[in-house]
Amino acid sequence: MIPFYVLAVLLIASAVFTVTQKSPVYSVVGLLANFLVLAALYFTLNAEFLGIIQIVVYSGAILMLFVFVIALLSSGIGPFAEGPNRMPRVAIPAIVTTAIAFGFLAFGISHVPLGVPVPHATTIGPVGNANVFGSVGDFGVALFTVQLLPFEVTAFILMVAVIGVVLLAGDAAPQRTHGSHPKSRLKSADREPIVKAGR
Amino acid sequence: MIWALVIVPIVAGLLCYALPRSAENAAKWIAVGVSFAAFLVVAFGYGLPDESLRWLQRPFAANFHVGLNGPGYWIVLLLALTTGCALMVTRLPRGRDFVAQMLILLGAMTGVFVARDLMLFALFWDLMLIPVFIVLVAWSPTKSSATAWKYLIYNLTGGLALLLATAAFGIVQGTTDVIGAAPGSLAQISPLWSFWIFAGFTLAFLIKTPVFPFHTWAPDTYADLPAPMAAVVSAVQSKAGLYGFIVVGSALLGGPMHRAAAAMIALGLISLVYGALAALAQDDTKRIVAYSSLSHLGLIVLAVFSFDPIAYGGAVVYIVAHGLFSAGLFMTIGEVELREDTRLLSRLGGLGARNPRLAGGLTLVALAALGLPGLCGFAGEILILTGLYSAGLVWQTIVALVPIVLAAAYMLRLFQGTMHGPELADLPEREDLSPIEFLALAPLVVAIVLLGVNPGPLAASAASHGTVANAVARVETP
Amino acid sequence: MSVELTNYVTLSAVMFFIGVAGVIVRRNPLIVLMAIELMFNAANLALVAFSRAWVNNAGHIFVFLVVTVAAAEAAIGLAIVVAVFRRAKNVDLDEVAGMHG
Amino acid sequence: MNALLLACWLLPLAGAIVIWAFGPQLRRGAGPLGSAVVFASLACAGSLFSQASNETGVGETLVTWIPGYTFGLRLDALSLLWTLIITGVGGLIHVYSIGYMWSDRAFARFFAYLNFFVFSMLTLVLSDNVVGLLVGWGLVGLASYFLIGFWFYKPTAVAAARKAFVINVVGDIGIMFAIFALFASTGSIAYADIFAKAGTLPVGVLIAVCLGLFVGAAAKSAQVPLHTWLPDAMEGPTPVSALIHAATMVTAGVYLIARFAPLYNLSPTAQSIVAIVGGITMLTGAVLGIAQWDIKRILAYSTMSQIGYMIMGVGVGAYQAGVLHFFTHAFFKAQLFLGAGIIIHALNDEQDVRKMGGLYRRMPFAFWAMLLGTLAIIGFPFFSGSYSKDAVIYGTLERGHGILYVAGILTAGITAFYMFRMIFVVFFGPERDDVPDVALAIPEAAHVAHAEDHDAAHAPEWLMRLPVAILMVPTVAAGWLSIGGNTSPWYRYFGTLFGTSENVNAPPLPIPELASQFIVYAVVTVGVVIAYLRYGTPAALRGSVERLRAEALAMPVALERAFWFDDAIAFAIVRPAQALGAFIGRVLDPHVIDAAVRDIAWLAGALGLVARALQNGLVRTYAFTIAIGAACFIAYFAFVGIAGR
Repeated sequence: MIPFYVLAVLLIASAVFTVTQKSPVYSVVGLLANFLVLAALYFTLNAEFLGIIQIVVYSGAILMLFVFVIALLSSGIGPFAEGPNRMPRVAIPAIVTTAIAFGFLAFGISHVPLGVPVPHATTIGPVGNANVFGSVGDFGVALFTVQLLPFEVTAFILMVAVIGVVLLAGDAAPQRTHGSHPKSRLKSADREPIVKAGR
Repeated sequence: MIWALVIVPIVAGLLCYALPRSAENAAKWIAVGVSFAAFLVVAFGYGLPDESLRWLQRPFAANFHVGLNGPGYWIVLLLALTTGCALMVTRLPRGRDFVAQMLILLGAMTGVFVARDLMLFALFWDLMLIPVFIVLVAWSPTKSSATAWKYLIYNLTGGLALLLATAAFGIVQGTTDVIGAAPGSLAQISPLWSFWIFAGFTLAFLIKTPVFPFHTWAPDTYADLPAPMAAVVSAVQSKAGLYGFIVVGSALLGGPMHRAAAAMIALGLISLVYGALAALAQDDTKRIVAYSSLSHLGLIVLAVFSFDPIAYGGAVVYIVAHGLFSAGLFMTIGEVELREDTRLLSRLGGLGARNPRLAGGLTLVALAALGLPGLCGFAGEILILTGLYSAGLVWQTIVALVPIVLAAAYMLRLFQGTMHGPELADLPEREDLSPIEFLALAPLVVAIVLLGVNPGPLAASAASHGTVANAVARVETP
Repeated sequence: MSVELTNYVTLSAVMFFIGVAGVIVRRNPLIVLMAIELMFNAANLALVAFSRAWVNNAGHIFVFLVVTVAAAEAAIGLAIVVAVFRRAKNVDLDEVAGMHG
Repeated sequence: MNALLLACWLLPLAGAIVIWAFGPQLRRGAGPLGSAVVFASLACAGSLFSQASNETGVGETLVTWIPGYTFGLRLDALSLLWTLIITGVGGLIHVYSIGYMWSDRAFARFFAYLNFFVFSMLTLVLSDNVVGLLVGWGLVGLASYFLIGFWFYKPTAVAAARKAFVINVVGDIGIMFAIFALFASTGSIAYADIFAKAGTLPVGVLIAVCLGLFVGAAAKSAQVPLHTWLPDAMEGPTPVSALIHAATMVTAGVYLIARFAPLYNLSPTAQSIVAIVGGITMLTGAVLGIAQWDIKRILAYSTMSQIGYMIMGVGVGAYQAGVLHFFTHAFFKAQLFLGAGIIIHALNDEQDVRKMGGLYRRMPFAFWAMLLGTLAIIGFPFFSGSYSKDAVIYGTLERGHGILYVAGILTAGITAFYMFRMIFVVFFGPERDDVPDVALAIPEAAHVAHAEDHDAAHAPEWLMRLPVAILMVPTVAAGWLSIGGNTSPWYRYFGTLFGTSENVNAPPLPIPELASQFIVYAVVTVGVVIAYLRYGTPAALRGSVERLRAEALAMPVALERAFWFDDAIAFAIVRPAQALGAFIGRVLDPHVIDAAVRDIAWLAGALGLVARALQNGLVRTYAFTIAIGAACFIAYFAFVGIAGR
């Protein structure tokens, strides 16, 4: 019980930190923390394989991708000014709306009995045992037997994503190398890092 | 032959565009010839055999089925006559194009009244909006197309409702080839379906007639349309809705028609009184006539929903009568406008001294409109009201009598305001009706008198036609 | 007093709406994408919690799919950011309004 | 086909059409032609006299509208009487009009209208059914409209014509209502069928029918409160006033009630209402007659008063008496109007009696014509009016209407007073035609001259004098037909046409008829004497200018405004209707009903604007929209989830 609340506070704090930071680099750090806490929560829920996936795929792959893009965009090619955030105009209605929506959701959650209390992580079986709920074995059997079609669809989605990324990111290369268009060349004064540390 | 009545005017109208732009007179006289030829064909063509071609088989059967009988016959006859007469007095800029649109309108409206298939009826219903819309845009006196859009949006709303109702009817019934069908040949429609189908038809018919509170497009449209087309539209197009009530509503949807009667009679009464009161205060002569039409057509709505055979006969008589005198009114007012460049009562007066023929024409059609005994308006009015009273609608009859007094007041105001009083010095002095213009009015005047003296054949033929017997029979066994 | 499903779901909802607020409020596309990741993960948390409560690993499979989709989404989203940046030399979302009606 | 009957009916129509179509070619030939067709019509009717003067008469079916709605002609005793008066007196007035309208620009048009009027009136009386009667009823209204507005460049004439027409339409709808009720109950519109089934009609329907018919009669016959058009109708040429607004059309109400005697006999309530309204009209007309200065208006109010007598007579059930008064009145009132027309014509359209005076010396013929007419109208013994008026007055007493009897006698006295006032003012004393208007307190623009239409040519005088001279005979002698009471030719002529009223067996009468006559004579004499003392003594005649001026200035407002009937109608009906019309036409329709539709269009446009604002291309906005949508879903399921348990 206590670990849950500690993890919950950490999760919320890291999420808030992520969306409130001005610099994307700090946000990435906040998100990393968030993912790690979430992985811990998965472990408490007997989802050990998913916890691992969470760390490997999210923290390892996706966050790396973010860091690479940040580095790419702030490598001095153009300005990436944060500018004033127009908080008062957008934030208040946005927060009000989300708060209301959350209120409704919480209202609904609190009025619907969601069934059983969630048992503690150790009650079903020890971590690492094959063929126990949430274990890698259990997961793998399900994935390659009953859920084979979704699994294949996943592969297809990933392939589409790869093709899309190649198409999207690959087209501008000649323009950059030739630099024939005068406007495409920027003065050095315009060159600012995308990430302004310390702001 | 019946299809020729529809197609020949439309083709002739399109061919008019092939004439040189300056050949206004040639186009006009060709159009007059086409109209009167159509009149002769119709006049000698009562009961021509129906003509039918397969159109759709799925999801329901629909045919290109036309026939020339029943109430539609008289309206087509009226249409050809008023179009011919109105074309004779046409004097407009870009006359060739206007005449072409009039011919297309003639063909499309003929189609509405000869169609024996609901799908075909709906098709022509929308087709007849197009020439009016084009004329409203291109000959707008205010150089604005606002009226045209108003006209189109109102009537297309009705047209859409009509189309949906027709499709629903076809799906439920399996066929739309039903206008004038023998009673009892159709399957019973479940009440829920028949309610929505009837609601669709009713919306279309109420807007087209027009009936309060769907009438506000009408005064604007009539005021902005050039007089010859206003004459035809008010004489015939506005009858499409009432015709629809008779041949579609009463004949095919007797049950919901009967259940809606109380509400429709209330709307008819409101239109009747409302139009008459509004006509009292208008300055624009065309608007006076437009509001008087609202009033008169309200009376026909009463007749249709009284389900009385006498009132039905009266309704058909009054449909034709109203066509005759409203066409006459718009034509004479148009002549006044041509001569004096205004149609505002506050600026007109005393024309009778110089234009005795015009004054005589206007007086006679106005008298027919106010229901002078012996002219056609009276014949329709008294048959309708007799039927209404016989059907037990005593209080409605009494209320419906009041607008007759109002009609006298506003119609006298109309023709005294233009023709009587001292001659006004600031009006241009133009010549009286030319012989051709006089000839154009003469058939209407003769018809007004003849129909007023002896509407018997018309009322009898209306009463003998299947739709009326059908409607009355359906009421007796609801 | 043990931890109930309600607690997990509520936590998930809180995290989800933090993500929603981030998407709406922020102008930096990178942070918007991160907020979207937050929303994905909030949903995942709820799925895992339900899965555990009813001892049914279909929820786990679903999370697996979501993770895959999230990866694809992040890859494409970042590629779009890069492409937009190349074209406009700017990636302020309030300046990128090419879809306006 | 009964060719004579058809000819009698259609000849005037043919005359009207020919004269209207060929007016310019006919020029003054229109007058003799118009007169000739009317006399031809009279001849046709006269040759049918022996066949028609009974209850069934001769008939002819013409057209069928629908079963039960069959139109035809029927000439029986009652319609024959009217036909003879219409064509006879009408013919004389046609001849008179040739002289009167000689110099008018629209000479031919006038005769076309007159012939059309005769045709319409014949339609009214010859019809064998109610709808045909209504057709005639409406057409005479139209003819009256045309003739009142004959000088249509005069705004007053135009307004008077419109007023007359609209009020008559009020009457028309009364008759229409009666037609509906009759057709619904009897399935026919023919008199014969209706009267055959009269006994079977429910009382309510009977009263409704009788009152509906009486609304028509009241409008046409200028009964209170629908009388206000009649004085204004004097805007028409004087022969029109004589023919339409005195002798024939305005008495159509009497015809209507006499025609429907079988129905009225069954409904004492309706009879009483008719009689009382007639009595009120009789008295009102007479009182208002005192206060008039326009010679034609004096005669108009006297007409109204005399029709009141007739309506009262037929109302109480004394049909023979009421119709007899119509008969005599047609002669003496035509006589009076035509005499007045001679004076007006000679004075270049001067109609104000204050500007006349001393005309006895200038126009002795007119004087004698007017004097004979006056003696007849006041009921001077042995003149035609005395027989008919006494019969009406005594008829009320016979049928137990004591108050009406007293009112009738009183009215006779007032009539004597104002008629002799007219005689004294017009024919005696000094000539006042060159006294300035101010000296006589005549308001400006009281009379609109239309001298522009007269050219120098004048008709031969005999054209106008001959008809008047002929009329003098029946003016004096028409009443003699009724000498002998129930055995007189008059009573035998009608036979049992009117059936028997239920009131015939009234309680024994307090006074015999002869005594009643003497009472009337006495009251009439008093009226004449008062008129003489006020206007006729040598002293009064010498100071007539000052006297008339003082009287004009001291005229009570109630009389000057004709008891405010016009104002009341304008206040209660005309202005509210106009205001409502203006409100509907200029406010409600364009700004409320049309605006409601426009608002729908505007709403669609506004929604479009809102939707367009959302499509601003900003990711944030789309995200926000999605969030709102999601919030709505969440809210819905949150509540449904709870409600579902």
